[in-house]
Amino acid sequence: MSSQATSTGGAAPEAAPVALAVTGISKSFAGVHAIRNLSFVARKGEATALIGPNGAGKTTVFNLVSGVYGVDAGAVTVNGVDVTHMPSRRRIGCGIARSFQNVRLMDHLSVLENLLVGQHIRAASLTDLLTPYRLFPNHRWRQEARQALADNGLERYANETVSGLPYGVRKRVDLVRATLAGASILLLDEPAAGLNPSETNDLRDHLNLLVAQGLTLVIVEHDMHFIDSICSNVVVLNFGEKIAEGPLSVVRQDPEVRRAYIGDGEN
Amino acid sequence: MSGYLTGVLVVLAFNVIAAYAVYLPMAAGQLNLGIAGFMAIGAYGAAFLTNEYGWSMLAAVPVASAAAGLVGLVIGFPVLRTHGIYLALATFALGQVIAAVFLNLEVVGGAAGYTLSAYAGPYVVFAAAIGVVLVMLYLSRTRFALYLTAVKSDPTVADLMGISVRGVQVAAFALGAMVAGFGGAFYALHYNFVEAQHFNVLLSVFTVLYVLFGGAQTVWGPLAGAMFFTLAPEALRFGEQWRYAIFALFIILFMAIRPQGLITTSLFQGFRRRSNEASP
Amino acid sequence: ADDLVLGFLTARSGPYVSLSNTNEAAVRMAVDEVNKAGGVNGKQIRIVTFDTAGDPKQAATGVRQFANDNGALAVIGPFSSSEVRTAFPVGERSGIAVMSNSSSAPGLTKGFSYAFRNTVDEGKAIDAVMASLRDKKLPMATGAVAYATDDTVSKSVGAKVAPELFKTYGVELKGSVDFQFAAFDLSPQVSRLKGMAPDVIGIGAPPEGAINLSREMKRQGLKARVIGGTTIADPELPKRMEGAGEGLTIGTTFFHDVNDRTRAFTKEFGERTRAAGLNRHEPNQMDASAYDIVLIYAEAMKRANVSGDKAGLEKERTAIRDQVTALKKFPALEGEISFVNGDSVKPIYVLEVKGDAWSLFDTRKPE
Amino acid sequence: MLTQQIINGLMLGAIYMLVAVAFTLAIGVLNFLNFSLPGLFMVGGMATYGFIRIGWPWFFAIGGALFLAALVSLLVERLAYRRGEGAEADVPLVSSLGFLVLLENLMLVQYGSDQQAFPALLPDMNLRVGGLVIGIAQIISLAISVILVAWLSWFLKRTNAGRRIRTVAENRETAQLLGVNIRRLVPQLFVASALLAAVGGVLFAVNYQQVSPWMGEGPGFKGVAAMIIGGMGSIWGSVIGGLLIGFAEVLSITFIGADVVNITVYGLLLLILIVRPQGLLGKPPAREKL
Amino acid sequence: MALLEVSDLSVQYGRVTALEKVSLTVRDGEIVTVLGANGAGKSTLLKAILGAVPARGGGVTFDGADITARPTHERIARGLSLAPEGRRILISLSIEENLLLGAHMRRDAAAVHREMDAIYARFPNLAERRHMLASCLSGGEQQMLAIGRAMMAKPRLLLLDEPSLGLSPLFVQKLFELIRELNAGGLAILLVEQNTGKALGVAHHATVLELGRVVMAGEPAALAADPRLREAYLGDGG
Ligand SMILES: Nc1ncnc2c1ncn2[C@@H]1O[C@H](COP(=O)(O)OP(=O)(O)OP(=O)(O)O)[C@@H](O)[C@H]1O
Ligand SMILES: Nc1ncnc2c1ncn2[C@@H]1O[C@H](COP(=O)(O)OP(=O)(O)OP(=O)(O)O)[C@@H](O)[C@H]1O
Ligand SMILES: CC(C)C[C@H](N)C(=O)O
Ligand SMILES: [Mg+2]
Ligand SMILES: [Mg+2]
Repeated sequence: MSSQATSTGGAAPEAAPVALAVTGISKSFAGVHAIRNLSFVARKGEATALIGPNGAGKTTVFNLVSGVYGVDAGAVTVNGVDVTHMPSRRRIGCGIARSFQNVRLMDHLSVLENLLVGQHIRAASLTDLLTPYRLFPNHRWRQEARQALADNGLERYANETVSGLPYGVRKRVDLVRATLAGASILLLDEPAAGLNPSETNDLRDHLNLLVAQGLTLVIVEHDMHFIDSICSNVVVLNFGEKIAEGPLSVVRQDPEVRRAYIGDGEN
Repeated sequence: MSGYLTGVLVVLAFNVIAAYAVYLPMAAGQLNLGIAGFMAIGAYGAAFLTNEYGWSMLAAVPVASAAAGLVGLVIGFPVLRTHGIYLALATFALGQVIAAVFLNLEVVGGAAGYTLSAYAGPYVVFAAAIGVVLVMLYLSRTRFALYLTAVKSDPTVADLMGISVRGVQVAAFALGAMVAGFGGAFYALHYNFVEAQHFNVLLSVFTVLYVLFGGAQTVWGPLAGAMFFTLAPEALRFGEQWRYAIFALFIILFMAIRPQGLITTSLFQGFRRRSNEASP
Repeated sequence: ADDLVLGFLTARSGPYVSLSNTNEAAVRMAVDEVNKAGGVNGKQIRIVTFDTAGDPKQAATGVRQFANDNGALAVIGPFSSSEVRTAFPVGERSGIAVMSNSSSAPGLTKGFSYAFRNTVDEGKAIDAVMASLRDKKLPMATGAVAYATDDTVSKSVGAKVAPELFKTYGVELKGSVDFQFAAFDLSPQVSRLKGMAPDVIGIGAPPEGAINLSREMKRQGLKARVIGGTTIADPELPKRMEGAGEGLTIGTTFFHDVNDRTRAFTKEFGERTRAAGLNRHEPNQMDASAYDIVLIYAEAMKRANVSGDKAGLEKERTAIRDQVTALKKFPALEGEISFVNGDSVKPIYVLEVKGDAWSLFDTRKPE
Repeated sequence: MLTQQIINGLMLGAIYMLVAVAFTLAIGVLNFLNFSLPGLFMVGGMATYGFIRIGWPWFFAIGGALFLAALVSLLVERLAYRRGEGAEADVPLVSSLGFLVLLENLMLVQYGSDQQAFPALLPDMNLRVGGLVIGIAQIISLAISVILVAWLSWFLKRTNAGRRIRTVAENRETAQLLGVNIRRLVPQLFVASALLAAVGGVLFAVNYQQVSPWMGEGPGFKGVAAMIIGGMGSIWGSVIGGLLIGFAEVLSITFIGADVVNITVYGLLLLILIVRPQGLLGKPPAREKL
Repeated sequence: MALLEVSDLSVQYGRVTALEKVSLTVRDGEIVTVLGANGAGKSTLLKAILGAVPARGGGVTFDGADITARPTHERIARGLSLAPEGRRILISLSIEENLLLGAHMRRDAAAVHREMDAIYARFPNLAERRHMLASCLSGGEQQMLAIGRAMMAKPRLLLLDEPSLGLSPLFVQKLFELIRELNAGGLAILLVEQNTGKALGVAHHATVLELGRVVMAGEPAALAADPRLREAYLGDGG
């Protein structure tokens, strides 16, 4: 496969260590092959994009990596730990957190409380569980969540219930929640969808900051400009198979990618 | 205190305990319509231990409520495979089965019921209810309560956040069962008599009603609901044979006007906002 | 405290209303009679009522209220066995006599000194029926039992009382069927009874159970004499069965057509219930019993020289209890009443369904 | 005797079945645990009795009772269901239970707590075939149930109206956005399920010749059990569930005793829910994809 | 001729004012686009036009008739149809049933089926899975279903709330082709989009909302040239 060549060819001698490795995974739903023998890696401190046409299987990859479904075959390794057979709820403990394509916030909770839930993995001891944190207005968990909101310009929503928020705000809260797990790898499913161009720019800056801080990002996104400005490596899926991999500038020239995904409107 | 007031407050105390037994699982999204079954376990447990083994109340009550909690734990695992209305009906069936088992248990009197000699006076009952309220208030300030709501809101996402959804659900169910058992134990000890027929569906359903009526959004709702449901029929004694009809009509009209229940989060939010403004 | 206060626990709402809400008419009738005749020790009797709605918790509250707040000397009621179970302990602790007019489960007064029931054990009622059948040489070679399993009284009748009596009277027990208290469909039970083809069927059930059983027996074409005790002694039962229960025989403690006194009572009762707009105008055993409880208390208060003074309340309550305990052959409406171990001993009237009415089949006085 | 018992079970099941279908409409379709249905079942029987007692011919009495039940159900829709929109999902059940208590107590005040004898509409409502007794009312109710059920399942699957109903069941707000007139459709559903429940009550009264303020509770709760066993939303499931409950009840009375009826019937319900949470014929609920 | 006339429309959620005196006109055969940041009130505007949220003030006229007080279903019967924000697919119905639901008010069964086939031809992802439950569709496929369902109503004015959300670049291209095509066939469209450039590219008229108020309106070309708009919505101001 040509993509294989590009990826190895593109790797610098001091290639960063692998944070997430997906090896030969497959998944089918009721006879439909959603993912076929897919392998790729995401390197530490880099942003990797996962792109492909609608229904190519990108979200399914996230679901398999985070353990929503089990794989039919293959293996998933997170920070050196084989998580293939680990229950979904424990994978976050290996340092992997995600956001959701169809934003999934907890409607019965306020924005702040949603973020507190996001911290769970770092506050999982019995003491944390039974500390009456709500009695202390400045409890550190709350401080931290407020700070995260402030950093994203969302502080005025802290005590709102999430159901009435505009889509874009919900989207950003979802993202902040994912970052609060303290994970080293973030899986972001279409983070820019529904944001207008200027908001997308803010998001791009924010994500670049995270990458600079050493976080590993895997991003599913249809906005090529956005990907271009963040991701060093791009994996292209079609019908559940990898059809190309490499830097966006290279991948987007691939005729198959153009035919199946980009079309000829974009450059 | 007048005898009447004492009697009414005792009933209130039991209703409050029962309401919290329903509230705990409800906070995690479970509609438990079998709470009476767990009360029965606590009641019969306390009765049996004090009667047959001469245990003191101090020993019998914790053991009896733990027994109810344990049954909740063991049954919770399979039963919590179901969700929503299915869960409501599974617990409904569970309550029926537990009551039917006691109805046929001749060691505790079967259909004839079972009398106790140990006695817990009104003040002991009040203390028990206040204890339950305090524990619930405390719990409501912790992460545990947060996770209950998280699991209710979106179990799939809660799981991906690392929360043991099953663990939280079973814990809420079993703790609710334990609180029910606790109330049941005191019920038996106070009235000196238990019969399986008392722990019927309607008891379960009415207890659920207290909580929904009071408002399930906050920890104060069950308290308010139990108070209303205990005191309103008393206030309606003038209605003679119309007493319960008026009562029912009132419930209907109230819920039509205020479907979210007596006590809601926004009620507190208004309050919180004001206090926030005061302290910048 | 010029009046002598009696507390009266009744059910104006809840599952027993139809049986219980007429009791008040009987109680008031008795009080009016006593007061009109000069009262007790020169004082008038005054009734305080409390609606329990058939709920044991409220019954306990009621007794508490009577004892602590109303300065009552004794308590009439509560109605059902379940309420009695919670009311008796409160009465005992408060030192006030509580006398139920309806509860008939076995052994409820055991262990209490302030607890009384002006009712007879179902065993005695059915014994009376069996004895009458034997005396009149009616067929009773084989028998079967049908009973409600989830009700104290019914179950004790079905599981213990009737089988033991069958043995005593040499009736061969072919088997037993049971049903739920609220059962509406007794077809499987009757299908089984049909297979047993008994001469008599002992029934432990509420009146509804007896009606449904008789109906279903008629539907499936099973002929046997159904016999029962006070649980199904409803004055309107024959009418409610609409021709299904011909020959059904029960033992009970009241019949309206025994003597002038019962006839006068029945007439007056009818007037009072009509005036009160109630549904039933024929007194049942529970009405008669409630009436007699007032008379019994009046007698006990008289004998104890009760004054109704608040200061001596505790003593007077205990004195009333002692007088009731000692009461022997008191000439009441229902017949001569004595108390043994808290329960009353009184005549039993054996009644049979003929057409759409009860007819007096036999009267059996206690030995 | 066993044949008779099987007939008994079938006939009892037929009553549960009708109630189960009523519940399926309310719960499976509207997602509303409507506790007023046992009350409407009772209204069907009690009001027919009441009207007959004041001298109405029986068919007017039945019509009047059905009308009354439909009317009450519209009130339930207005005061319980519609008002509960947007609040906690369980809220409408509170006021629906309020309706049950209200209806029972109104009947209690009017007719007392006693079971009342319902007059026989025919001299003998039974077929007698070679020693076996079969209730005509039960056959009618069996036939009504099966026909209704077949029609309903066709209707829900194949027609626009059926799709509208299923949309409302899944999401009222979306239904509204798509132009479903829920202000008309939902009341119609309430009337339909009330009529089913009330017809069940009438058939019950005719068949067992008895009515009481509490008559709805037993068949009501067992009807729910039947619906769940069969699989919520599955109309044929209600039929199977109803029959299964009927048989479980009759057979345990026959072979073990009535004390275990609640254990077997509700134990069966519990067991099925644990082993197959969606019920025998039900489909597991579709879950939103991440 | 004005097909849709929104005048001084105000909407409030509790204490939050979502729309304040918003006016807007869509003429027959015209594409109008509404732009604005998150929370500007775009979705609220579409829902208010449909009557799914109550108006506090102002009015809506459709095809010459004042529909301000009319219920949603009646407005849809008159020829409005919405592909809503968040897709609102019915996951317990099959894909085909979802499409048929879009046409639930129509009586012309044959035409409905022809239309459905046309939609399948346009969205092959849907055609392949037509009898599966809609819950199994990917995000973008759900978006296609929502658009297809709105088209099934055969409206006179199609309301699209961020239709390109989650679609691949190729499909975004196809979507805008579709919008042009439908419009060429005479259909009026009210389009809410974050893809400002593309939206301005197809529209005949544009309106910009900010905090529930109209802050700009006019020819797309003029708006596209406006520096304020470029900064805020085309992301190339800084
Ligand atoms: N739970 C499931 N059951 C059945 N089919 C599924 C399931 N999950 C995914 N699929 C199928 O697998 C395919 C891939 O879906 P996936 O959601 O991964 O696509 P995607 O690449 O994220 O697309 P998009 O860009 O539209 O979000 C789709 O065709 C979808 O129908
Ligand atoms: N159901 C609701 N309850 C309370 N407030 C709401 C509700 N829906 C919307 N709002 C508020 O109304 C305002 C406008 O929201 P709307 O969804 O219309 O914005 P939008 O322009 O569509 O945003 P986006 O681009 O994010 O979709 C926002 O401030 C939002 O918080
Ligand atoms: C009428 C009744 C149900 C009262 C019954 N005799 C009892 O002891 O409870
Ligand atoms: Mg996706
Ligand atoms: Mg929007």
